[in-house]
Amino acid sequence: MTEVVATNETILVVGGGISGMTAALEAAETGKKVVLVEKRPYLGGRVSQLYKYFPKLCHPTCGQEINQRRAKMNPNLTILTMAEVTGLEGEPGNYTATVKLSPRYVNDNCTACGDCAKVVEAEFDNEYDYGMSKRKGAYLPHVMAHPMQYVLDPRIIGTDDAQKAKDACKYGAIDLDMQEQEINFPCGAVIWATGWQPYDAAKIQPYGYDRFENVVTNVEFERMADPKGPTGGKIVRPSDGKEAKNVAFIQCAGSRDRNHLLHCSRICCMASLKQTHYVVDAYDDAQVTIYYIDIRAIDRFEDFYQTVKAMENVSFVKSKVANIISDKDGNPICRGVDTEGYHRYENPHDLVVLATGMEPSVTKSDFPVDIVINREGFVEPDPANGGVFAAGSASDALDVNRSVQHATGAALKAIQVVNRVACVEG
Amino acid sequence: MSDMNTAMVEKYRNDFLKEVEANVEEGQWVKMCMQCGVCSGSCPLGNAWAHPPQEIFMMIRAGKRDEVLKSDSMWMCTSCYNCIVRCPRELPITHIMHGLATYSKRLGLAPKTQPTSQFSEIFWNNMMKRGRVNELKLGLSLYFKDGFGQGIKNALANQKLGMSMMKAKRMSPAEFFGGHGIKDASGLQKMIKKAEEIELAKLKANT
Amino acid sequence: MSDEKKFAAFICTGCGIGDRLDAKQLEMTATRDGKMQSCHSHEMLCSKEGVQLIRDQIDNEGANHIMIAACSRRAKVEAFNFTDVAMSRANLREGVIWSRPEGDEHQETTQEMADDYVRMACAEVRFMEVPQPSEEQGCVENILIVGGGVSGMTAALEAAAAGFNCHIVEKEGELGGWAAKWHKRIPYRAAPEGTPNTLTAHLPDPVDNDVADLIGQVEASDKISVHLNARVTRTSGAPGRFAADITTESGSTTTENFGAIVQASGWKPFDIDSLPEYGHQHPDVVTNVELEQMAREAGDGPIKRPSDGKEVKSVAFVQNAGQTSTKEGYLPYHSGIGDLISIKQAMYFKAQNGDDCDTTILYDNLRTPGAPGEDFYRAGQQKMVIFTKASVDQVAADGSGAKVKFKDKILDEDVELPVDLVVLDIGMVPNSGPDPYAANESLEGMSEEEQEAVKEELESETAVTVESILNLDYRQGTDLPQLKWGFTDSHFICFPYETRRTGIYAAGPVRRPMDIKQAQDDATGAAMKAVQAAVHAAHGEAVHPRVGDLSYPRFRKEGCTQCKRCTVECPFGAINEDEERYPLFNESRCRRCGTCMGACPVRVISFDNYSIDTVGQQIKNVDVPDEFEEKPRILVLACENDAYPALDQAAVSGQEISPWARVIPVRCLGSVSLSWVTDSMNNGFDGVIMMGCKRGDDYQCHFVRGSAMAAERMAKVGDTLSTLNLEPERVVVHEVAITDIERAPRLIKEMEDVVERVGLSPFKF
Amino acid sequence: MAKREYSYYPGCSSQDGASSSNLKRSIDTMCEVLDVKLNEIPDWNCCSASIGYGSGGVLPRMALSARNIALSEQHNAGQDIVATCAACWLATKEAAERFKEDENFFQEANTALAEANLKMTNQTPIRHMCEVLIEDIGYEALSEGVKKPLEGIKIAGYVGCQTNRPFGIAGESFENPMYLDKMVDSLGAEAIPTYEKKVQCCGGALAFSEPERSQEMIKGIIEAAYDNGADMIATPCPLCQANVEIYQDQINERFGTKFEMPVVYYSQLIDVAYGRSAEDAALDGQIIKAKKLDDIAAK
Repeated sequence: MTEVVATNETILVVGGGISGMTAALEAAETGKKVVLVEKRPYLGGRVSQLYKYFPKLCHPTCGQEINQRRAKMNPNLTILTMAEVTGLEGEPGNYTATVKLSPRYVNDNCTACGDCAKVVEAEFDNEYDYGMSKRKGAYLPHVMAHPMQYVLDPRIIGTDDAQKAKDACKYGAIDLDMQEQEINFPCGAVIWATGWQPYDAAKIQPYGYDRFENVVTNVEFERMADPKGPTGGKIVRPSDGKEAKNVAFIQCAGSRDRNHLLHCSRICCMASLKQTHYVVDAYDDAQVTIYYIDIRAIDRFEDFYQTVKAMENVSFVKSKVANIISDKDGNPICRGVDTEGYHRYENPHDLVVLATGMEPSVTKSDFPVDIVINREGFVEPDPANGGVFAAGSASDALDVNRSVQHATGAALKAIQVVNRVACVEG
Repeated sequence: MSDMNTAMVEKYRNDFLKEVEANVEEGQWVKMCMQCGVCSGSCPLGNAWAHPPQEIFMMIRAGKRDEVLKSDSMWMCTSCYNCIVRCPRELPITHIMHGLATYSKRLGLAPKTQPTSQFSEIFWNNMMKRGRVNELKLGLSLYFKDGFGQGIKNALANQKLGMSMMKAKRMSPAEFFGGHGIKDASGLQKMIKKAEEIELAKLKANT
Repeated sequence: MSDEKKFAAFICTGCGIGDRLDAKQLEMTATRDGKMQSCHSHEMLCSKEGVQLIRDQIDNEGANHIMIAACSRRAKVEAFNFTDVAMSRANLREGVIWSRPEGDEHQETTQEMADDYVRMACAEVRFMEVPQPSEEQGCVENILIVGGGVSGMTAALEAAAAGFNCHIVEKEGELGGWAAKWHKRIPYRAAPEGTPNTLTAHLPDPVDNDVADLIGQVEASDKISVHLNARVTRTSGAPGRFAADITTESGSTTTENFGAIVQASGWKPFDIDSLPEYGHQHPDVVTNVELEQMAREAGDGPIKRPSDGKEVKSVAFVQNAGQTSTKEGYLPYHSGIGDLISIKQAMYFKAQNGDDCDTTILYDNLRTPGAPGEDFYRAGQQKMVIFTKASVDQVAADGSGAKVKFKDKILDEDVELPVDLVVLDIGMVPNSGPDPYAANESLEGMSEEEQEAVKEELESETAVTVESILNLDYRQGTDLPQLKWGFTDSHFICFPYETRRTGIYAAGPVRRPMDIKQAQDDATGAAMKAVQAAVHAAHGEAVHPRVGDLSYPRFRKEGCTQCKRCTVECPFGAINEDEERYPLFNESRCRRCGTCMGACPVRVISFDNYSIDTVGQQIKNVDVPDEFEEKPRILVLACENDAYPALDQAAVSGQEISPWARVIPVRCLGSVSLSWVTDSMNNGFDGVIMMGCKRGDDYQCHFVRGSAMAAERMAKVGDTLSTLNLEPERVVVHEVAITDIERAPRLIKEMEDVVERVGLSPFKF
Repeated sequence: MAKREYSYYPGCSSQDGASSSNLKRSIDTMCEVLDVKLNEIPDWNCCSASIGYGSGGVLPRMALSARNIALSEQHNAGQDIVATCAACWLATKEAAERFKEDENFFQEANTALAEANLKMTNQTPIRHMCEVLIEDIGYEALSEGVKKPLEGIKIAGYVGCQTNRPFGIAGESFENPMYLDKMVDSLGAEAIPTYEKKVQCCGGALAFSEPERSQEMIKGIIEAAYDNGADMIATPCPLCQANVEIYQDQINERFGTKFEMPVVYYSQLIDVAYGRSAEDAALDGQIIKAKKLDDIAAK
């Protein structure tokens, strides 16, 4: 049984993405006890699936390495992975959290040697690559995963594979009898950092994501650019593996749209400008078209936009693409009207990337506590939320930098609550 | 309603936009357009539009009253509703196009020889007579809208079509003599008259 | 703990180490070559029993220096977390068995590799000390906040709510900054849950200015002291023991001690008068800043035209005036919030001048991001604010009123629009002090004479135009270094509060343009970091990125030649000079990167757990086979933050790494001493590869300049090699990212090829 | 199974001697086999389709639908209004929705209705016959009654515009509705789910006023059916059916094509699959004979 030592001076952080990690680490490094609860089997969240950041074009894993080192070394921090907060009761300074722990079927003895994966046969879609690759039924979520421990897919439990995995482990790290468990512990303040998920592109029917192989989402494209990703970093078409040199980005795919998300997802313009670099860097004869309504390069990011705009092989079309059709060779054809001066177009591309937006990963009904959200489902800063503070993109569509900024502030908000508890209890 | 035609409109002022809001079906939505162009790109007859819907919305905002109301663009609407379902700002574009057409026709600004405009009028009159459409007469009126000579030419061009329709019992010469209709045609006509009165009274109040 | 060093070695045979390597031999290597007093093997050292074995040796046998030969130092950190001893780790798993293929033909070289790593780790720990915190630490639960605008006040209130005292120093006679002057603020919340998406749904309106309320809270707080009409005239010390002179207009100065500092010095409006095409000289052309004042003065009544007092019935908003252009005299960036401001101000006219006041926003790319932003755009449209995509050519006088010449980009035509009033959306310019490195950056690539000229020019210009905010008495300048365009922002995306002056955090629009909501979020974050810096300083611990490191630079004064390289090259301005012109280390300003150590030509700077010897002795303890064995040795000095993890991941993902490589992680390439390179050459190494982070404008070095410093220093290493009669290509510096999982091993292979080509080193004995 | 009853709005083109009289005939047969009773709205009037706007303002046009709704309330109380024509369904449903959204407008419509001595409460659901098939009967039940599976017929399901937008069938995508394909499958024929022109506009009423432009679109619809190897096109919309079928000669002349693609209604497919004769299925109303259907019907 997992046991968590906590008091009402403990800070509970829900979500182990970049915002949750930041809030947890900032609080823990200030000397506060923190319990970090993450649904996935590893920390890092969506950011761990990104190849590069805008505007520096540096690698998220770089900061992740530092954050993971901070996490490993900090005795104030308790990390629960494969865990979800299912209940939260009480008031600021005196909450009781209920956490459901899903079985990993692997204990701390795991050395990440990988012997279990070698013997397991069953393969599943790899969620780390958004299903674009396969992984074994016993797997290390990714090469930088923290905790650096394997996971057994629950779908192999009860099959021969599970037993094979167990037999292969020299360290007694596989425990097939692990059960789901529910634990309760006290905490004084809660940081809600449950983050975002990509909007389901299949719902954007005119773009045929569900019908055309060569229409992908920006998060998938990010995996394609990553040398560790499903294509080994090659920008190629899913349908035939052909080099994708003529690439279109469709902005506001699902954002600013009453059929989908009413809000602007803020990051997608910059993400596409960044991904344009991937294409241009990959091929000398690359051709990129960005279809947009407004390019939202905010404040200091303007020069990043200007740099891409100045590239000869990149064109910007002020137009929301009306629909995509596919020709016989699998080339997606974007159809629409360039609104600057009214020009109709029907442009074939090798690959179309949908700049799908961000939606909150937790819907209203899934919050374990009554919380003030706006109509888009983001948590609003509101006194009625008591000792629960949103951090990062649970509060709005934010980029990494602003998420971390916001999460750092959220850590202080939580510290204020537990410090008050400490004062009262002396 | 010629007084309405002389309304002074200043460029990039909201006069015309407000006129559209008041008098055009669903006109209050025009201001909500964010110029993404998805309507223009979605139109099946798009290439026949001198000014596609999103541009018309911009023209309304820019006060281009004559260019909009005299345009034949909105008469190209096939009522396919692609624009409506795709519009990210929920503008009922099909209806606005219909509304602009109605309004321009009422003001007498609609292009006189625009075929859809003419057809639409023929259709309405045909329907109003007996409460139901008489397809045969509708067809014939359409053929002869540009005079007798052209009518004969049109009829001949479609002769083969007509013959096969009759053969399939999907067109009946009997329709020429009376044909289908409702019992309470006069009730219907009174009702429509009343509806028109109500609508025109509002239009007048707005000018 | 006694001063005597007692060494114990531990070898893990798990994860295949025992299968692939001769553990007995490793034990012998540790005790015989490595001089460990005891050596213990365990089949799973990270298990409870294994950890207990180590613990027992520490607790019962007095071991205070331990060498663990197991997996990478990045793995099982939680298990091998012995903070009371000096510890080194030999990377036998990722570093040896996972990066070498199985098979008899490889056995000999693989074992040699492992033996070397054990020798190296033993040597390292032999020269390590158990870090003890500096005696410098202090604990001042007092935060200095420079600037009394929304950011400063928020930082103060948030820090105070966490129990810290604060002093706000504000140069004006009242709190509130620009925001206090605004008529209303942009709504920071989106439409509430359940709001339908209809034409008439109620969407958030501009919010009443609540700055007065904020001022009230500040004034009511017994933890916040406010100094008005005041400036910080001198700041000395370090986190935990800053001393600041606060001087008021009247000339009186008080000195206070602070644990940390928040700089919330705000912004100023761009001077649009410098661009005559915007016609600001005309009374009916105003800036958005001026309009706030006009709207406020109008109360809830109509806003009047300045030229003749006529009620305004038509307004054009010119977006991005003087912004987003690389043209001379323009701001190359964007205020980020100008479109939201114009929507808000257009709504003023709708509310105060009536629905018949026409408002046209001439925008290029409308930036209304997030959920609140897009809702506010809709709210503006609902109120019949007109948005026209346009490029504005000119704003000109037109009798009373003004005329805007623009191209309507949608209708593709040139337009002249006469209006009663034109509002210019102007940009935000940060209120920063002089950039300590402005001169250095513009000097790159110039001759010495040119450099002198530029320096003089800059200094004279700086003295005239930019007043210092903090007046730091640091060797490296008076103020926070800037990122670009005067913003004191962090360069790091993951670490927005990463600062180059430890314990001093910028907040609000001095960092980057932002609105009130973001400034308040930002100020809360900065307050968090300030509180934390004070706490770390109290414990004598390093802050980010080497959080908790208790070591700090120790300095052997008697060997120092006063060359000043350490004081110049420290990326964090941590080192001052004392009266005798020796370096004066300020430990709590130090980030423990070791750049000073790498800079020191006479090797007098070291850390307890990281020194010239802890690395140099590793190099010397590599067993270099004589030339007849034809087994080259390649030294890899890898940055522990990026290159070393890349090599680890290469091993995890099954890439081969050259059997000739011996990898030593370094804190930063900036800490690399030239002596390590010459030592390795003298020891018969055939090649040296230094792997550091990206440098230049988009640098990724966690210590800012470390990687760049190393590159500069090593540029001269060719001369040294020539004097030794060695080929310059034997020493290379590479930029390696953490994602270079395939490339990093390839770079080592390339060096193998170089050695193959130029031959083995003649220095093998 | 209890007989289902609906208030039936057939529309002008379904009348005897009108262009989709065959639709009505096949619907009647279909309702027989599916045990559905249709009660025609007495004295129903034209909806003015989507072309009346040239002369009719919005209130007059909506009043037309109001009259039908009122008559249905009066004579077929409690029964859902069911239309078989896309335009009729759309116009009626749109009117009903607008009356619901705007109380004022609703009152105005009733004021006009009073002139014809009518009144509506506007509580009646306005449904398309396809909704009845999908939601009230279901694909499974539809499939169970098949006597002569339509084996060997490859059918391009052409949904068109107004059955699909702006309301469409619940749960179906505007861009790629699958219900027609599912129906085709239920009847034992082979559907072409990837038929890319399934929601392409045929020109609608503009087939009359803008024949050249419309016929170019129709050409694309037929071409794609050929490209997908279709034996025939099936559609739920009378105007689509007419436009795509009857202009093939003119298109062949204009574009030099050799089209001879049968275009049938879903109801005709059901009739034949349920074992009814070609005449009951109104296949004699085809201008281009649907030979493969005729053959099965004759078996």
